[in-house]
Amino acid sequence: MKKELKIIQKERTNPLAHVFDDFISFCQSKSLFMLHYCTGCGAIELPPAMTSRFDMERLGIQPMVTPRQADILLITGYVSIKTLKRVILTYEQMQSPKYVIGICSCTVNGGMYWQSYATAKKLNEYMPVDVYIAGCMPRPEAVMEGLQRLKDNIRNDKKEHKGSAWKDYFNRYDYYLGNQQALFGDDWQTPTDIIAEAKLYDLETEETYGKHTKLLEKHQTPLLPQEMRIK
Amino acid sequence: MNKVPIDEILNKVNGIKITHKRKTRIRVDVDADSLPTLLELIKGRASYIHLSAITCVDWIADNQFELVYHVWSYEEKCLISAHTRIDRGSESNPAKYVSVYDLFKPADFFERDIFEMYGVTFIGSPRMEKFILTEWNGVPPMLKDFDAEAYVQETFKWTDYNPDWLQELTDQGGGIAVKPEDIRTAGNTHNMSTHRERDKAKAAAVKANEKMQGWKQ
Amino acid sequence: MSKHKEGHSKSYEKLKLKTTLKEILDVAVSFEKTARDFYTAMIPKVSKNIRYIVEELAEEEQQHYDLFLSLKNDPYVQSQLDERIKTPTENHKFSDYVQLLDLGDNPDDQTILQYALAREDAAMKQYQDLADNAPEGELQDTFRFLAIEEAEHKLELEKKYYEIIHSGGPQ
Amino acid sequence: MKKINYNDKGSILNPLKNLQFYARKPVTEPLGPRPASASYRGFHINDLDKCIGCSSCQKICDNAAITMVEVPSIEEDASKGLRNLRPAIDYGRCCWCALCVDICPTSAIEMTREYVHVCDGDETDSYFIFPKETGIHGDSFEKGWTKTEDSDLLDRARRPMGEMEPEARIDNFDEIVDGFTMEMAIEEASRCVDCGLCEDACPAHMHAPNYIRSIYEGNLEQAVEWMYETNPFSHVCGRVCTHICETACSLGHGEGESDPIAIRWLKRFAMDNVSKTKIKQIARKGKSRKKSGKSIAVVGAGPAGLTAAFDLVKKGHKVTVYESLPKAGGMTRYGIPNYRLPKDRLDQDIEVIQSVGVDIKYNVKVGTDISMAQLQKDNHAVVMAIGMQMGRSTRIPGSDNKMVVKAVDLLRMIPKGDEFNVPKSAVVIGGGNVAMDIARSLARLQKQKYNEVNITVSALEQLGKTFLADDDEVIESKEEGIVILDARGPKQCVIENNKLTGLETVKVISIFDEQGRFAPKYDEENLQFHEADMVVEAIGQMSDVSILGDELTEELEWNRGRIQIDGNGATSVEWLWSAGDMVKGPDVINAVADGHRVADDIDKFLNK
Amino acid sequence: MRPENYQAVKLGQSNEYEIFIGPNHPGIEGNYAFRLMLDGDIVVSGKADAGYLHRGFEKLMEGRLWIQNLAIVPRICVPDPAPMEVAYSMAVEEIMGIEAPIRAQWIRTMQLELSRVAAHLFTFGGHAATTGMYTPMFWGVADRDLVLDLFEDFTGGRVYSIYNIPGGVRRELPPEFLQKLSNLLDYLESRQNDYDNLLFTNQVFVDRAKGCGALTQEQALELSVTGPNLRACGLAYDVRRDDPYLVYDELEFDIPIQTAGDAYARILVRRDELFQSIRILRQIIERLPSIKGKIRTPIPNPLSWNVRKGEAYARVESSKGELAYYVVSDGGDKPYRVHVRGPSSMHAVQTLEFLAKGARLEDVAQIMFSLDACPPEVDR
Repeated sequence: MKKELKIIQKERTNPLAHVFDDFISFCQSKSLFMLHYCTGCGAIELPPAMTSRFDMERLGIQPMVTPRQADILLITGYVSIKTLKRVILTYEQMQSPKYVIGICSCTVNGGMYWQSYATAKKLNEYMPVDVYIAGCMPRPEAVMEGLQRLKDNIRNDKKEHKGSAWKDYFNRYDYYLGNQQALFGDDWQTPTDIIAEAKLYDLETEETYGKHTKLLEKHQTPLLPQEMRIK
Repeated sequence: MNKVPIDEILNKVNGIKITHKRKTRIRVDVDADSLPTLLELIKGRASYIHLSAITCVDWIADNQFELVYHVWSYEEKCLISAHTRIDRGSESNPAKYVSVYDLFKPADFFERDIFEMYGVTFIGSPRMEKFILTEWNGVPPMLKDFDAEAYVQETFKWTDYNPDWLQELTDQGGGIAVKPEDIRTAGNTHNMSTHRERDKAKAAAVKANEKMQGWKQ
Repeated sequence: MSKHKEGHSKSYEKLKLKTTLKEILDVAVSFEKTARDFYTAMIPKVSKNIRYIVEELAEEEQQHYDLFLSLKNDPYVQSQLDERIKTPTENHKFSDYVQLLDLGDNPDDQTILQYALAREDAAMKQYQDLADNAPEGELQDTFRFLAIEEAEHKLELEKKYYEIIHSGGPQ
Repeated sequence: MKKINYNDKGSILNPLKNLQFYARKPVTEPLGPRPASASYRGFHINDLDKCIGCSSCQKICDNAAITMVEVPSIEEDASKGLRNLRPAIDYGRCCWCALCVDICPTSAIEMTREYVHVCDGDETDSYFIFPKETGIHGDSFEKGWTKTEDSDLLDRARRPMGEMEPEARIDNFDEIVDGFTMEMAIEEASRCVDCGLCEDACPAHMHAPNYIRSIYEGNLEQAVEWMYETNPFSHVCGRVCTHICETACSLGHGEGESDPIAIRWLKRFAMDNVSKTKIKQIARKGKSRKKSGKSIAVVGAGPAGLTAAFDLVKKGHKVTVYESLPKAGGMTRYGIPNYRLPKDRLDQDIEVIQSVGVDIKYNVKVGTDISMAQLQKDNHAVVMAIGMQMGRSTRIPGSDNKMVVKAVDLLRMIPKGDEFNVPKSAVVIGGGNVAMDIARSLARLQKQKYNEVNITVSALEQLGKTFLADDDEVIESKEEGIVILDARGPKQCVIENNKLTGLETVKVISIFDEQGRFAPKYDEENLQFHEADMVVEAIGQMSDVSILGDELTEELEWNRGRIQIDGNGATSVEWLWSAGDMVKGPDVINAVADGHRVADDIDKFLNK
Repeated sequence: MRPENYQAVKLGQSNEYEIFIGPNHPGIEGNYAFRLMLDGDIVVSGKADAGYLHRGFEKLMEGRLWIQNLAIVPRICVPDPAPMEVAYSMAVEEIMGIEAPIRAQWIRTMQLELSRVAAHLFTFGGHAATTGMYTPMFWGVADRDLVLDLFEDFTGGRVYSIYNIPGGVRRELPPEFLQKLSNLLDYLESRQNDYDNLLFTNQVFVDRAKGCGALTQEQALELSVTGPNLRACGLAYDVRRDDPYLVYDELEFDIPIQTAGDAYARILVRRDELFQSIRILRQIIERLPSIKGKIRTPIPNPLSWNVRKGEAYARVESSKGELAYYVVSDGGDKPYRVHVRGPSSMHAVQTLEFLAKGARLEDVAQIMFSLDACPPEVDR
């Protein structure tokens, strides 16, 4: 289970800081972009939720095509190992604050593919999850409820620390990386430098580092800028 | 075009066994050697031009793979399923067969699929490479001797639930009795009768016995 | 049977003469004591496998004895009797059809039970008669109470009889 | 269907058509969950009282989502087929296919129309639910998918068992039931859900699910092998077992018409269709090659004694069985009439047991021909399994007449072939299966001799409520022309001039009190007289423990008239064990179970 | 190890370069990827990259009881799950030698046609979206949802009905259902004009779709293209008519064809098919009440159900094309082998690769959607 971790935070002296925080989380909760990535069968209930019948836009949520601009990553059901790699890449590319919603049974305990050699069983081993929506697959109404729950969590984050699961990825990067390495092999690496980001955001803890990050350092090859040569 | 009865064409192939299963289904069994000839014949002479599927069945007990070519004729409105068996091969010497890509383009997909899932190499197939399982390093997963469930239990962790109601039950002396995994470890749903009663009765007997030993002495 | 009848009438006469509750209870206590002693004396005489029946009978008589004794010394005895009389135990008359046999030297379980049944039956009927003939009030209540107690005891015995005798046999 | 004009390039004014949509009703639904349809497969509920813990839902679950949890507060009763296991569902696996609903034998588990469950990332515990009458969040929702007759996955009806017509069976002792054909047996066997409740309920814990499965697969030898693992009296039990297993069977718990599997008949079927030589081979399986050099005496060649002997011989010991009668089988031979258990079947069971190496000495009465002390001296251990062979008498007036006989004695005479005067009319006192056995046996003899049946059964117990005999027995007896007078207590046997003329009975108003204990109420006004040449008493039996001798009787501890034994059948005397009816009450399968227990314990004791 | 398709750009020969489309890309239907070698914005060659949705269905099915597979089969094609159930049930029935009662067959037919309606409505939206038109998607999805409401009504599930069972169907239709269905059909027919105006005769769409991804009939046959895609090339071939199953031989319907073989022809075929399905459903509404009787032939207790030895190849016309199940039983309680021949496995790999060649980059997405390729059918 999640341990309470000590985060070294900069001293905030401004008396209006809290008012400001509240305002920011209010704004954040009112405008969310959802990454358009259907990882599994639950994606079939997203079009109804997005379009006129259930109309996600009234919650201020819209699909977005690139991860860089998206706030919400919806994991719609099972993730095969092959997809999981891409999902992690995508997740790391997203800008903080970012939120993950696990839809369907499969994201919790393997779902109906629990026997399958090709799918990951527990999403929260590989990335922190904000909200789960039960169902196989959940109806659009349930998806909408889940999104509202996420909005509430973001809105109340400063009070209850519910909408900040993403910080956990930086706080305990070693844990997530370890699980990823166990599945993809020791030489697993992504182009995003999570440790540097954690330092930047002041989110590093003693659990950010560990033997897995050491292993990563050993294998990591620098990511060279890509050349595009067009004559 | 003069219509030649399909049986007549089929019978040109040596050692063929024809079973008319129903109006639109014919099953033929041929030797591995004659199968390409058969396909060529039915495609060329009898308008069986639509390769519906190629299936591989792993008959591990016979140490054989069965390849089934389902070919449909738009004119005859009939499906011929051509069955043949090839040697299952071994790890060092994987099973091999000839490709029918020249005859049927879609064989590319099906043969590649069988190559990935069963490890059968089709000689002459244009793309004998991984497609779906590009990031899979194990044995071809569809082989009967690959135990997916054991692999899963070994590789993945399950969510360890501990809800309040379960805690309550455990405090009362109950709790989890039969996990779903327990009944599946036998590999067979039919050896999984719970023998709790019998075990309980035995335990009770042991207890009673201990008590009796007391007054016996 | 004749032997028993005689005993019945004798005790009947004895009780008829008593006029107070305490006196009656005294006699009842002595009866229970006799019964208890009778069964206790019988214990070693019967085969060990059925000894438990006699032991239980003796035990029950002892309980009765204790009950009557404590009642005798209870200052609120009257209210207790009233309470008990309100809910009489019905006589189901099963024992009417159980033949009374001679106990003999080496009685078996059925014989012992039958004997005990008959004995309780007789005691019950005797108290019943006394109650019917006594003047209303304390005396009648006491006899009625005793009759109920004996009826209760008899009923318990009947159950035991059924459970022991009416059992067994292959499917 | 309107055809499209492909060449129509359209008008520049086409976009104006969109104006019409302002007049249309928007399709957007209000926020919040809509009510789901009437058969929606939403979250589960479970009626904990209806659920019997059979785990069928767990087995049918394709996603391994169901865990059985033990709920200590729920009553558990193996003989009734009630376990205190209840399903808990993992919504991290479930796919809401409702197969669990459709297979549930008691329709306990059902689905509601509730479908919204959302939780925070660290609350996945809420995905593992214990369904009760209220759903996942404790709210009551209307029921969604419930089992209907169409969706029920179980076959509720038992394959009918063919029986001889009453006219055909009344004048002979031929077996009444026909037995299954292969087809019927497979169909019947296919109904089994493999819950194991029967196995739990069976005193000998016979592997019923396993042999039913083998029968279903057509592998009868395998089935017999399963049987012989726990029961060397499978022929006998296949015919006359009390089949507690069928009471426990989860299919029998269903609502409405739902029959338990005919486990007993399936056993009979498998045994009848495997050859004797094959059975002998099977029985020998697992026999120890090594001789232990220890010898054991078994007193009484009934099911308990022979089972113990069978087990002990297989463990390499030398066993001698002493039987006072000329043939083995005990009550199964001398208590059960032929039409229920043909004696050739019993002979076969015994032959198989003997073929394993059990030595039976007939016509040796322990206590007179050989003393217990002698047995103790000659053997390392002795098993007492003499059963309950003495009949009880009502001892009502007149019961000492010679035409008042005990049922067990009479039943013993028939297979022995002893001559006796078949009465023209008879009254049987008693309402148990023994009473039915003797009544029906006498009826057959009467039919043979006088071509008419004149038997009355008079029982204390009330038909359909407290009656002791099986319903089948009562129905069949009535078919055979036997008059059953229930709720009548015997008053006296009427004797005139030293000759029995009949039985007088009195009406029983009620027989048990509120606690279910015996407390009969008689109505003395209601007397009835039944004319009879013979009165048969079939009220109860007891064991002839006198053969133990006074000394041993004194040495042993007793428990309410029976030899006190521990859980394994050991008595308070070190070398003596006791098993079967004499310590456990009358029942073949209990006797067999006892035999196993005793054999195990003796083996343990001897190997100490 | 980084996934290979992370690196967006790679050095190619001469002026060619390779890009990856997918798996996370709005122009890809489902979770699928496509590697393209481009010269400018012209595709030189394309290579499909599948397996993102691979769950090992065929392996999973070998490990589950015959009846347990009912829950898993619809997952193979999410937008059109009903034909999966029906095909699997039909294959098992054929091996067992039983037949579903006639009423069940009618209900199944109704389910299949409703599913086709839903799938086609969904495809209109998807196809239109790849040309930048989002309104048809909003409409199509909303209208499809009305069909899903009906599914929920009679099967208990919105998307995955799990309604068929070898031997028949699991539930009788709820009361008034046919009336509801009839109302829905009325509504859908009334929408025909709207859709025509919005999409099928919309010049923007027509210009984009016409000539895009054109297949000749010969090419289509060679690539084993089936379903609406084949019919768009002028061959009136439909499993429902040519290898009839259920009660299709008792129903009247036309097989719409187009000859151009391009994206526009394909979507027109689907449009016409949608209305043919409505025609079939109207006939079912008319006939079904008069067909009385059971809806399920009893099967043995599913926990101990051994299907006798044998094999069957059951073919069904799904909204995407010819769907087939090859089921082999060795007499055990689980299938020995199940092979799913998804129609998209032909469309999404070889056909797509073939059509992409020479197309412009912006058309690739349209070609894929116009083929109505369903990636899970490829991956299984």
